[in-house]
This record gives sequence, C-alpha cells and structure tokens, in this order.
Amino acid sequence: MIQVRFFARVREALGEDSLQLAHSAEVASLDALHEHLCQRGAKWREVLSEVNLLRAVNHDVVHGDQALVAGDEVAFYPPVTGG
Amino acid sequence: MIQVRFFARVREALGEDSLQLAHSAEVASLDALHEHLCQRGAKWREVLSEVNLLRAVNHDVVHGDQALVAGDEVAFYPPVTGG
Amino acid sequence: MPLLPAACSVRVQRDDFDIADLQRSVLQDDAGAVVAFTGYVKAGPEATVTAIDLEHYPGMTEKSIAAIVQEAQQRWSLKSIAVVHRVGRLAVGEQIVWVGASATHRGDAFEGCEFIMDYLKTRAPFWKRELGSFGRRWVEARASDQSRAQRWHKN
Amino acid sequence: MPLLPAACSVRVQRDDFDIADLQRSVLQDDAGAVVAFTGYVKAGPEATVTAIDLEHYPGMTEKSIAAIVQEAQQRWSLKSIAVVHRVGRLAVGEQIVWVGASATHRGDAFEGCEFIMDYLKTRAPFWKRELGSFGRRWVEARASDQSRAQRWHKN
Repeated sequence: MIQVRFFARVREALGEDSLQLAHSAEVASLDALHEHLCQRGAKWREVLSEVNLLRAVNHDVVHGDQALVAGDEVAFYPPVTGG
Repeated sequence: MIQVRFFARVREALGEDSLQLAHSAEVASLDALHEHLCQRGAKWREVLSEVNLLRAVNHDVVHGDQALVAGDEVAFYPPVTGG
Repeated sequence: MPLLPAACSVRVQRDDFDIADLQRSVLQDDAGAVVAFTGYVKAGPEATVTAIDLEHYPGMTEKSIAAIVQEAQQRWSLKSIAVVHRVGRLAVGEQIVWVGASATHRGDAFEGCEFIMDYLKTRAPFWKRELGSFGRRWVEARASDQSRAQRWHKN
Repeated sequence: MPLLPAACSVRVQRDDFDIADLQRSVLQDDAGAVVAFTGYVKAGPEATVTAIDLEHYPGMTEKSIAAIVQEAQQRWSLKSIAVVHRVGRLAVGEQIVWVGASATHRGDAFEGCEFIMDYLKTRAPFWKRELGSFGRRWVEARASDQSRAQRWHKN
C-alpha cells in the first residue's frame, strides 16, 4: 500500500485527510501518483495543480520525481506557516 | 570645583576613587586637567598615560579636548567589560 | 530520523510551556550566553484575529525540527538547544513557540537561535488558520520568511 | 539625560532578576516576537573563576544604557525594550544581564536585542574583576566585542 496524506488548505479543499492506494505501475513514482490523483476529478486536478504545492515522501520534502515502493507515505501540502 | 573620579583598574592603581579640585586656569580643559593630574607623581603619570584610557565629562565620553567649567564631573577609566 | 544532538530537545505539544523552565533546560556549565525567542499569537493589524488553529504533520514535524537543530549545531558552537512548538487552538496573546540556544559566546547564541527560527518558519510542517470576525482563514506563507531563510543558505 | 522611550525600562541593581517577570514586562498588544538575551557568570576555559565583582559608574551607567535603548528604538520597529544589569559580587552561574526586545516581526526583535548587547558591552561603564584560585584580576576588554559593535556603525 501507499499511504497518501493531505494537510491544511489542501486537505480542506479535497475534503480528505488521507487515502490508501495499492502499489501498482500507476503509482510507481511520485509524479505518477500525483497524476493518478488528479484523474479523480476536476476538483482534485485543480487543488493538486497549485503552483506552490509541496510533496514529501516518508517525512522528507522531495523536489522532482522519485520512485515509490509499497509502504511509502506521501504527503501533499501548501507552504508552511508555523512559528 | 571640578569633581574627578577614577574607576576599576585606574582607581585601583592610583589608590584613589575621587578628587575635588578648585576650578582654575590649570584645569580649564580636559587635557589641562589630565596633565595637571600627571604632575602629581610618577605613578600618576604612568597610570594616566595608558593608551586605552577613556575620559568622560558629566557622564558623556569625550574624544579629544573640551573646556571644563566649575561643577563639571570628570572620569578616567579603562575600556568597559560589562554585559 | 536525524539524531538529535546531545543536550538538545524538541517538543511539539498542545499544552502551554514555562519559559523559565525552558531557559534552565538549556543552561550548561560555562554557557555564558542564552538567546531565547518566544512567538505569540497576534491579533493582526486590524485586531480582528481572536485565535488560531495550528495544524501539523505528526512525525514529519519532529523530524524536520531535529534536522534544523542538527544543522545549527554543526554551523555554530552551541552548548544546548531547546525547541517547543504548540499545536491546536491558541488564543490571541498565547505563546506559540520557544527556541533557546546557549553558548560560550553570545554571537553563536544569537545566530543559532535566529537560524533555527528562520528555518522553522519555512521548513517545519505547521499551518496556521486564523479565527475571528471574518470567520476562518488560512495564513498565507510570507515571501519575507523565505528571503530571511535564504540568507543562511551556503554557497 | 536621554529620555527613555515609552514602554522601555533600564535597571542597574545588586539583586537577582526573574526572567519570566521581565518577559511579561516587554509584552505589548500584538507583539508577536520577543527576543531575550541572558548573560551568566562563566568559570572560564580552565574553570578557575569562582565569582566576579562588577563595578560601575552610577549615573553614567543608566544614562549610557538609556542612549543605547533610544538608538535601538530609532533604528528598528520595537514595541518595548527592557535592560537589567547587575552589579556587585556574583558567583559562577549567576545571571548578570538580561536584554529583551518585543516587536511585531522577529527580525526587528533579533537585531534590536543583539545591537543593544553589542553596544552595552562596549559603551556602558561596567568593569568585571574575576576572583578565583589565581587571586583577583581585571577582565580585559576584547577586540571581538569592539568589532561586533562596529558592525552596527552607520556610514
């Protein structure tokens, strides 16, 4: 399985805080997973196309694409605003 | 009168923490007062010739010479080391 | 997980914190200087904010702060670092975050503490939502926070 | 005497101070950031110092710190500043000085606080004498303190 998590504005706009997907060729990389989620509908494509969207795999920010393996946890979220 | 005060290493080396001098032509300026004090003896000249010695008039640091008037308070002290 | 350097602590919690206790926690033998930053909930320029909700990403939050603390320890000569960041509902005026760094010399403590805050603001997964007369709104990331953080980037 | 800006305080005292009280004293409406520096008596690299005697120049001390606080208020956007500096006999590990600055934005609080410390170290008439197994010795002024202070000089 791939665990997918959404936070803050992204979580709220999607109305979901997490998803579990079976690992497959369709979600074999971060970019593939991203496109797979966009195909869930217009709202998903809009929210996940936000220019400042950040992606993390297993709690590390990832810039660019990366292969995913079963057990990975992927997160999509907006720029951080803590502190 | 001119009130003269000494602090820290300078106070200790001179064995004095303050002096009162009548205002006169001999102490009409900071440089004149400085030389007047040096003439009190070899120890005074040595201590008051220290290259880093600082001088203040009425609680303000003075760089260079300045006229003194009756009632002024003059201080001689080494570089500060608080904080 | 980045190893938290010795004598350092990172806490993410709902409860308030005591700055005197935290200050004691970073004191070490011969630490001549402690610099401490405390962040508070602001009402905003028009005083319309009454509270904030602070969301975070459990697990990633602790890991990213530990990495920031580790980098600060590598770049400056610091005796001890403590970071506490609150999450959940916080009213205007409440304490949000405390970052303290102790060092032999104050320059290290000032730079280390400011570096940690600047990186925390741009790298740790916290999100603020303001509550008030306007309803609820997500706080937008500030370009000035990005440029403050970039000052520390190595060439 | 330079006028101390509103909401600022300067104290020179023998007694110890409470950093939580001082932090509260600089909190203002909508001050989102407080940066606080605390200085402690150090045992020194060979741990031979047991205490210090802090001498000062009453009257000039308060005046020179007020001038430093006033300059900080002019150069940064600060809500409130408090400075407390102890004098007399202080044992290793005791608190010597606290400087706190509150601001809307943390950059002002960090720079204002560090500026005040750097100027305090080079302009306020305090002198430290260390006591220990070596007897008594005056602390010499450090060139690094001069160069830190010079970073803030205007062109």
